[in-house]
Amino acid sequence: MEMHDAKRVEIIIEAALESRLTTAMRGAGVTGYTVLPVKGGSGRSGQWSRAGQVTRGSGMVAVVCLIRPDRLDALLDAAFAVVEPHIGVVSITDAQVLRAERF
Amino acid sequence: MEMHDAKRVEIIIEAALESRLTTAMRGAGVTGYTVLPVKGGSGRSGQWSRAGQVTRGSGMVAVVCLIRPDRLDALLDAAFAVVEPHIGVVSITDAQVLRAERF
Amino acid sequence: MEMHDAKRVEIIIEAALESRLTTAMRGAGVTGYTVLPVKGGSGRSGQWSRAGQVTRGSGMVAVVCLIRPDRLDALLDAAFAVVEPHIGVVSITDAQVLRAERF
Amino acid sequence: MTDILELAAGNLISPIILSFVLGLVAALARSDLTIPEAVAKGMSIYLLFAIGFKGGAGVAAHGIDTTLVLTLIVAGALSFGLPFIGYTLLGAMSKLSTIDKAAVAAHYGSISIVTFVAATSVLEAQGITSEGYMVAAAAVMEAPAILSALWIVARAGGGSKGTVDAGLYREILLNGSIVLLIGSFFIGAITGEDGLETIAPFIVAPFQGVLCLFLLDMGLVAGRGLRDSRGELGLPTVAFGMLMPLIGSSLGLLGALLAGLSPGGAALLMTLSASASYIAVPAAMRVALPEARPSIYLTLSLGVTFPFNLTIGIPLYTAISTAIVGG
Amino acid sequence: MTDILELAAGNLISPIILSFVLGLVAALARSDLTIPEAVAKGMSIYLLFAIGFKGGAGVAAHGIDTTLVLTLIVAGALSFGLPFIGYTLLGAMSKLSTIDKAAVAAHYGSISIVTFVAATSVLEAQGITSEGYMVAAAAVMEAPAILSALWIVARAGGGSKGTVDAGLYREILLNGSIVLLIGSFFIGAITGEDGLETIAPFIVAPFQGVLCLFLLDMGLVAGRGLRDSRGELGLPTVAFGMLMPLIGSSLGLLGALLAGLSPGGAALLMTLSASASYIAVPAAMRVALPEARPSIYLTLSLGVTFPFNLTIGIPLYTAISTAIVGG
Amino acid sequence: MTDILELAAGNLISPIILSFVLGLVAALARSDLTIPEAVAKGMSIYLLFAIGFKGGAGVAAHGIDTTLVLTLIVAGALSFGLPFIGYTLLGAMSKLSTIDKAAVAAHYGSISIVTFVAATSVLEAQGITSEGYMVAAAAVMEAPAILSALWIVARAGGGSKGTVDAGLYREILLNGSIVLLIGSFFIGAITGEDGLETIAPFIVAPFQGVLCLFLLDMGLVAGRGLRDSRGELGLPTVAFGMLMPLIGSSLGLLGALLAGLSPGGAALLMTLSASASYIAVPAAMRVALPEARPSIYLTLSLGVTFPFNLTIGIPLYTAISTAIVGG
Ligand SMILES: Nc1ncnc2c1ncn2[C@@H]1O[C@H](COP(=O)(O)O)[C@@H](O)[C@H]1O
Ligand SMILES: Nc1ncnc2c1ncn2[C@@H]1O[C@H](COP(=O)(O)O)[C@@H](O)[C@H]1O
Ligand SMILES: Nc1ncnc2c1ncn2[C@@H]1O[C@H](COP(=O)(O)O)[C@@H](O)[C@H]1O
Ligand code: NA
Ligand code: NA
Ligand code: NA
Repeated sequence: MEMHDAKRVEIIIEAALESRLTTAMRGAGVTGYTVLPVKGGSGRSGQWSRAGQVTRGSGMVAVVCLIRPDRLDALLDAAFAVVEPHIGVVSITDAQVLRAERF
Repeated sequence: MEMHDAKRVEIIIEAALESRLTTAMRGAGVTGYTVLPVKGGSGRSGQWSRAGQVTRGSGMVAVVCLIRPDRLDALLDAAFAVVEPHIGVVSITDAQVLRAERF
Repeated sequence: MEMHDAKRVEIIIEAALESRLTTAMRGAGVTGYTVLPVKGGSGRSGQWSRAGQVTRGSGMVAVVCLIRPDRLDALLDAAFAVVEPHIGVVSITDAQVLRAERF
Repeated sequence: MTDILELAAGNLISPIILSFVLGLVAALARSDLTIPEAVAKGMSIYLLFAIGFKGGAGVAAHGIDTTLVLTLIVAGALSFGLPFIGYTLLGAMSKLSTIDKAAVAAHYGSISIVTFVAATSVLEAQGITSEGYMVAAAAVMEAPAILSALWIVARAGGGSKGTVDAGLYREILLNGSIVLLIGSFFIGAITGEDGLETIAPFIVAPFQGVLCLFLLDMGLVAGRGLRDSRGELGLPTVAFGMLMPLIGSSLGLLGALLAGLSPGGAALLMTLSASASYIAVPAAMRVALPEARPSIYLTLSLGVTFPFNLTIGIPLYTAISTAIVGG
Repeated sequence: MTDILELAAGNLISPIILSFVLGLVAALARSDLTIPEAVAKGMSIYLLFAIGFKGGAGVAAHGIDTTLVLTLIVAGALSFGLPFIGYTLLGAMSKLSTIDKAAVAAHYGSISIVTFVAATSVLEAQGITSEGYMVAAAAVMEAPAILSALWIVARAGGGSKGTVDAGLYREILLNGSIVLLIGSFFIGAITGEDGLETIAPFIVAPFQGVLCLFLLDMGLVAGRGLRDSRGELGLPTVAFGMLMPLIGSSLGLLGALLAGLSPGGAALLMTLSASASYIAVPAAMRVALPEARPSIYLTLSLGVTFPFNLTIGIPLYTAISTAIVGG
Repeated sequence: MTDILELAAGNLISPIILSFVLGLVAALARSDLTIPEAVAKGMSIYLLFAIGFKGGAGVAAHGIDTTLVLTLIVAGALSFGLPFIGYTLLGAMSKLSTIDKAAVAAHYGSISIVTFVAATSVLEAQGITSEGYMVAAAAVMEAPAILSALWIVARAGGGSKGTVDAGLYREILLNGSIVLLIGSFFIGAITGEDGLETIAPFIVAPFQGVLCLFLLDMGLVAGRGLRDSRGELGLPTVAFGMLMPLIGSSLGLLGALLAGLSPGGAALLMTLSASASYIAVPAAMRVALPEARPSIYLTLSLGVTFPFNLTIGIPLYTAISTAIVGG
């Protein structure tokens, strides 16, 4: 099976900012991503969970984006502008993908 | 802590095909995997979200599979046969696992 | 964009043990993690899914933790003590993160 | 004619229709109002269970008359046949691909159970009775249209790479809605009036209210679909979404006359024939014809035909069936 | 005897039982019918709240009689004691490991609240009254059996690597069902008939209907469990799943006579003793005895004993208690 | 005075309040009792739809009187104005940062719809009528306070890095609660008594019961919030959470006199002014003022002010308004 190098970017961000993030990503030419629900978490801003929906309106989501390595910087710049003033984390992993024409 | 090399395969696929994919995986000898719910996403076939369940029956799922490197090809062949005619993406990451006897 | 080396640890564990795991992680000085819901899966203990909630009380969760490489061992020791007697898997991936001061 | 218009007007300002409109407007205005998926699915299970049970209890009360078998045969034939008409009509009216046309056609052969439910509400409000086994006819009409569409594609050499396997046929025949509808129909038929009495405060009294909230959600989903697929549907395709229900209901009326249904039953068979699926068929299409575009078939079914039937169709079919069958 | 059979037959064609059967059949036929987890949990919260509240309101109306304390003591003793009997019986009947036997035994000492709810419905339908505080007895019986099972494993040197910590005891004692049942019991007892009246259209009128949908879900889950664990349960183990409720209910009857319960209360205590947990105990087992196999204990509890009690058990216990206690 | 105390006592032992207390106690005791998010959201949609519809139907029945416009203007002014008072008061009482103070102030200018719903229940139980359009006043008061808070921060050079864009204003104005409340108000107003009758078994009869379960969930969430933020709220801040509702309700009373509301309407306007948002405003704050700490504003609103209003506030405001406006 032929595999192609790619980057897997995972952005954990407040749900209220999801559409702003994906709009910014599209602005940077990134049209492929997947949004996963998040059940709870903990970080510098404390601990929270969906069951005790009190410390954060509507929780967080994880946005996963597989991208060609040469487009990583554009994506990170766009994403960072949205994430920066807010809580959340951004991580990047080396990956490989099938069906490269899709990325 | 002793760690062992492995591959982490992540397959994002329509929920309607989940059982076909896992059946194919079992057919290729892969019995360990985890299915994560997906909240929304965007790709060549457009954008969708669970809230506006209109553009895709019952959404997508992410199937994550940790596997010994030497069994990767068998898994990818089996998975690709199911995914190929449909929308969705397959990515592979180098990983390490504890408790190697489980894989 | 400046990136910093990190490890991405993913622990798939029964939901009933989630709070024990996160307590152990905090005990090892790890305060940042994200918990994702799991929809189903399969492993040595058989197959299960949220829809047929019969073979496992309240299902499983995936705990994702981004951590500085030098703190990996402390995390794995703490996590392993909780996971060991139970079903579930632990995987580790090399990653990079933005905003290193958060980790 | 004025009668029909009056009926339609009266129908338009019911809480049910207005709830749908509210959802539609909210979605088009991009409000973040949403009904959780689990709650929407819970409501649809409630509606299927209630409508099936009441149909069964009705059969228990009034007995099975000789038209039952005839009705089911006619219903199956309509579901099998309508896709061919739809496919041909689309060929004349639009420039869609073979696979897109077949997928759309499958939707119009199958049915929308909520449209059916809304029609029973309208009949009830007007004091028109109908055969309890019409819910069985609804169940019978869910699946055959899918087979017709697959057959059309195969014959046309459409060359879909989709998956047509034994699993697919099981999924189509044993899909949740069919099983629940038929199952609760039998429970109603077995436990009869006594059974109905014990659970009436659950399945009868609050029914209209649940239907309102469900239609609110339908409006939200339809509105989001319309917004997302803006521009993809050409005018001819939209016209098809209003013409096809008229053709479907005419054939439904014919079938009803053949089977010897009452005016109420005829109105329901017309509604079923006019309605387009938006759950069972789309799911099957994703598996069997993945190249077909949901932005075409779902938007047409949910964003055009569903509101058309809800507002204009149902009162029209009721008026016609009362005039012709009841005459 | 014919009385019992007639009762059982009448019970069998109630909407409640048939809904369970529908779920079972759908799951065994591999239909994709499912009730969303959130909705199922919502219904179980509704049932617990309603049954607790009504029990409390009943106590407020009829006062606490002297048997209350005795009943709770007897209930606790049954929950503590039954696992020892179950463990011994399993030792004689099956080849399960020590840990599996202990885990199964824990389930049969504890209770299934839905079985209890179904029994109250049957009593109501037959016009048999029962003590409102039986819901308190149900709550008391949830946890002790778990302690017995842990003690059995420790004594047998079973060597589970599971986690038994302070957190576990809190989870067992303060698990959601117990807290909700006891809490709503107190709310009902405090607000009494007035309180009941304000919320009766919510917790009384639609109760039977919600129970139907809930049992539909139970049938689906039980059916999927049976399908998945096909072959894992040997015949002797299945037999245990029907014998143990008979032993449990006999001891429950003895306890009821000791405590001086009414025929209705006795039928409920018999049902509680005969029923097997499928929520609280499995959760505790996953933490404390992870080596025990859910495919054994859950399938037995949910796939064998639950339907057994629902169909044969409850009418039997009711008939016996009316004959013996009411005599 | 004794009247007020008696009212408060009677209010305290209602199923509604006790359900809230049960949730609070369960969460503080660290029980795992939880109501699924989807079910809680479903119940809040139900409550909003029901309260909006009933308000609209009330307007249809009694007609729009001249005070409507005045009431809406007064309501808007209260929502705009209260944050300035809150901000100043917090400056005097606490050591919170500018941004924290502004965020808290926004919550108290806006409203809690559940507090409003609870107040209508209390009024109903006492046979006090109120203007149907008070739900429109509630909707009007949701958003303006957020603008005031943003303006305060901008003026104070608070320097938040948050996102204030066109999307934010749309989210604030078209947030789900406002749209649903206003939408169902219009549906009720259009379909009137007839519409209400068809869905009354859904939105009227079981209303109190659903409210109980919803308040159980509110208690759970409030309790978990209090537990998590233990220590973060100083005593002065907690005092603010009880003082501010008194100030708010006084201004609400003034506004009601200005607008010429009935005693019932006045009690509701007092309640709205006294209540603090815990859904719409927190969501907006996460986007616009991310530096503001939810552990302060949410705990204060949900853990202090909400229970204060529920137990002491509502009976107090009702008594005062009946005495002063009704006098
Ligand atoms: N080290 C980490 N690993 C994984 N997720 C994290 C980490 N730190 C923070 N998060 C997630 O990001 C959210 C906000 O974190 P923070 O900005 O540190 O308050 C948390 O609730 C977690 O869901
Ligand atoms: N580059 C990507 N990164 C992550 N997920 C993707 C990507 N492209 C597609 N997806 C996911 O796969 C689904 C189908 O994509 P497509 O086949 O491109 O229409 C999308 O809805 C996303 O959930
Ligand atoms: N190889 C694997 N890859 C991904 N997830 C796995 C794997 N093996 C097990 N799991 C997950 O861990 C759970 C328990 O596995 P086990 O301990 O093997 O029974 C399964 O239900 C899966 O969710
Ligand atoms: Na049709
Ligand atoms: Na028992
Ligand atoms: Na306020």
